[in-house]
Amino acid sequence: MDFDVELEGFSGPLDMLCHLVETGEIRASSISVSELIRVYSGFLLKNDRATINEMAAFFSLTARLLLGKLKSILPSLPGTEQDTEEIDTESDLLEHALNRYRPYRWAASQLADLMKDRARSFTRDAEEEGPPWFDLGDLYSLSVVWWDMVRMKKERKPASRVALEEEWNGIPVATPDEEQVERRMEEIGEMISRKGSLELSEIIGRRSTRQLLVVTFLALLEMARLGKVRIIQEDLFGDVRICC
Amino acid sequence: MSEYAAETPLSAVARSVEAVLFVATQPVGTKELASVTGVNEEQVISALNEIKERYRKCHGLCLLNIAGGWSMATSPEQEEVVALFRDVALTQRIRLSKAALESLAVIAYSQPVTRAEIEEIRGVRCERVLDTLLRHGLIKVAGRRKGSGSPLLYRTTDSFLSLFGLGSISDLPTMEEMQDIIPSPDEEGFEEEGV
Amino acid sequence: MSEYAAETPLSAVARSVEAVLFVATQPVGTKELASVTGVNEEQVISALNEIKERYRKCHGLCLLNIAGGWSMATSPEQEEVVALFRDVALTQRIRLSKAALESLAVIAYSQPVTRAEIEEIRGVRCERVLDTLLRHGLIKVAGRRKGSGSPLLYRTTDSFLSLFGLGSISDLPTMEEMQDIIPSPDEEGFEEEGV
Repeated sequence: MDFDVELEGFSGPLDMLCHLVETGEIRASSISVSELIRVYSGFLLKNDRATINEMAAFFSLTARLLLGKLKSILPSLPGTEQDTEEIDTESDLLEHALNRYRPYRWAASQLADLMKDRARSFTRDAEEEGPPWFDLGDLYSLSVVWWDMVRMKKERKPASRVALEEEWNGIPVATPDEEQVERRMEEIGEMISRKGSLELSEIIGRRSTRQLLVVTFLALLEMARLGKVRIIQEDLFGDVRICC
Repeated sequence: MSEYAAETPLSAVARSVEAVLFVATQPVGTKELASVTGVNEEQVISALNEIKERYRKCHGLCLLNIAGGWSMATSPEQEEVVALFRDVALTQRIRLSKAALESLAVIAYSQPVTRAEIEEIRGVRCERVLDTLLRHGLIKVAGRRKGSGSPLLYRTTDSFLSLFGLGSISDLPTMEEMQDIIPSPDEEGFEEEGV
Repeated sequence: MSEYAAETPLSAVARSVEAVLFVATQPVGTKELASVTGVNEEQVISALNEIKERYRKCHGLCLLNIAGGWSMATSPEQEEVVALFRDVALTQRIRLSKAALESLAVIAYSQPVTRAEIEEIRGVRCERVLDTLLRHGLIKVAGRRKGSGSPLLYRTTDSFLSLFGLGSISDLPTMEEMQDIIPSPDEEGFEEEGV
């Protein structure tokens, strides 16, 4: 069971707000929604890992907060009677959200520590299949597993391997050999178009793995077959030259 | 220490418990240990303490109390050498993002809980995170909430406990403890809305 | 023996060797042990003797020299208790691995089904998993498919139904019912929220 914790970046606008409050950059009681939008969208724009999804999530949060504010300003809107008496300004709204969120944020960091500690001890591998283990009788797990396989099947991926490799971004996804050959063909094509011709030893390099060698040869043969390159060896045992 | 600084043998029960835990591939509960070794649960517990103490003092192993049972494992001090032997590079370790840990925290403390409730607390959507947690058996669906839309309810699993080295959910710090620990930036406002 | 009949800790090398042998699934040679623990082979051999002696005197474990390497095992005196535990664990194991759950799901939803068909869907072989499921009485052989090779057909059993709380196979959750937690394929490109 090899897990690791990733704690870079923020998990959302509330996380960032907590950080800003804790570092004293913002006072919890005086944040406005507009300020939150300004600061967090600034963070998202600067951070190239931000996705459309994160943006959407953020705007949905701010929309909800603004709706709450609108309700408090316009008592004629439906659903105002019950919950707007104490929460009547936007900073109250934010502070409320923040206070509800903070204990969990702290708990998450505790979990991260627990996981790190636990990862230091190793147990023996089960002889059959590794973890995780599912409770027998857990109907939903069974069902999720099935419908998931159906979905994978439709996408023509073998179920369990793909699920594991794509989900855990710690493990690289295996690339099928054909794809590697195609990619290698592109790379060689580029090298040749830059230099005109190449020695085989230049393409292979000194520290090639066996797999890279095989892929390179297949790529060269295919390129020769397609008439994209010519392969010339002038002397017996001499270097092989590849040119357009 | 003299040449005769004799090592005290573990008690007979402790030796049996040790052998059982060695072959077990999952945590074993005290009840099961008792039934297999033919003694009562108190004797098992004292044997477990005996082994635990001995391991702590003398060995490269340790006992873990996980998911309601006991497991034998390598001691944390041996982390490096075992990682080297197993060839576990840090890059091979699976990552749980901050978002995943937060969602797990919400589920662990408020279970059973719906997705909407988790999102409400975290302020972000979390379909994707829940999907991954489900797929890896860290959480499970535990029925539906009655009422409008009857949304699915989530709970943590035993795999969750073993990943975090917890004997049970009650081993987590309580919400009260958490609120005491978290510094409140402004002294006034800390109304907690029954989570 | 005096109150202070102190337990001498194993040497640092012995503790590391112990941890490595504990997690090893096959016998480990002294050369490999030396390289992993960063000492020379003589030191490893003396550490092995130290562990062996300690186990013999005090523990429910032992070291075996097998096929040119070293293995940790339960001591011969614990044979009975270990055998008993193994029997109990085999029949009472109440949790399934991911592979077992997948195979069980295929059988539940597509029964009657042949092994080849299960393997086709899962993309991996599953003889052992089927054995496990059969042994636990979750599935049964229900005749043979007519045609070439007439392979065995598998079905779930009544004890499967009662374990999963189902009245009948038609009560299995449909795709629509599970929709909220199964991401649809076309969403995938966008969803990148952590984990």
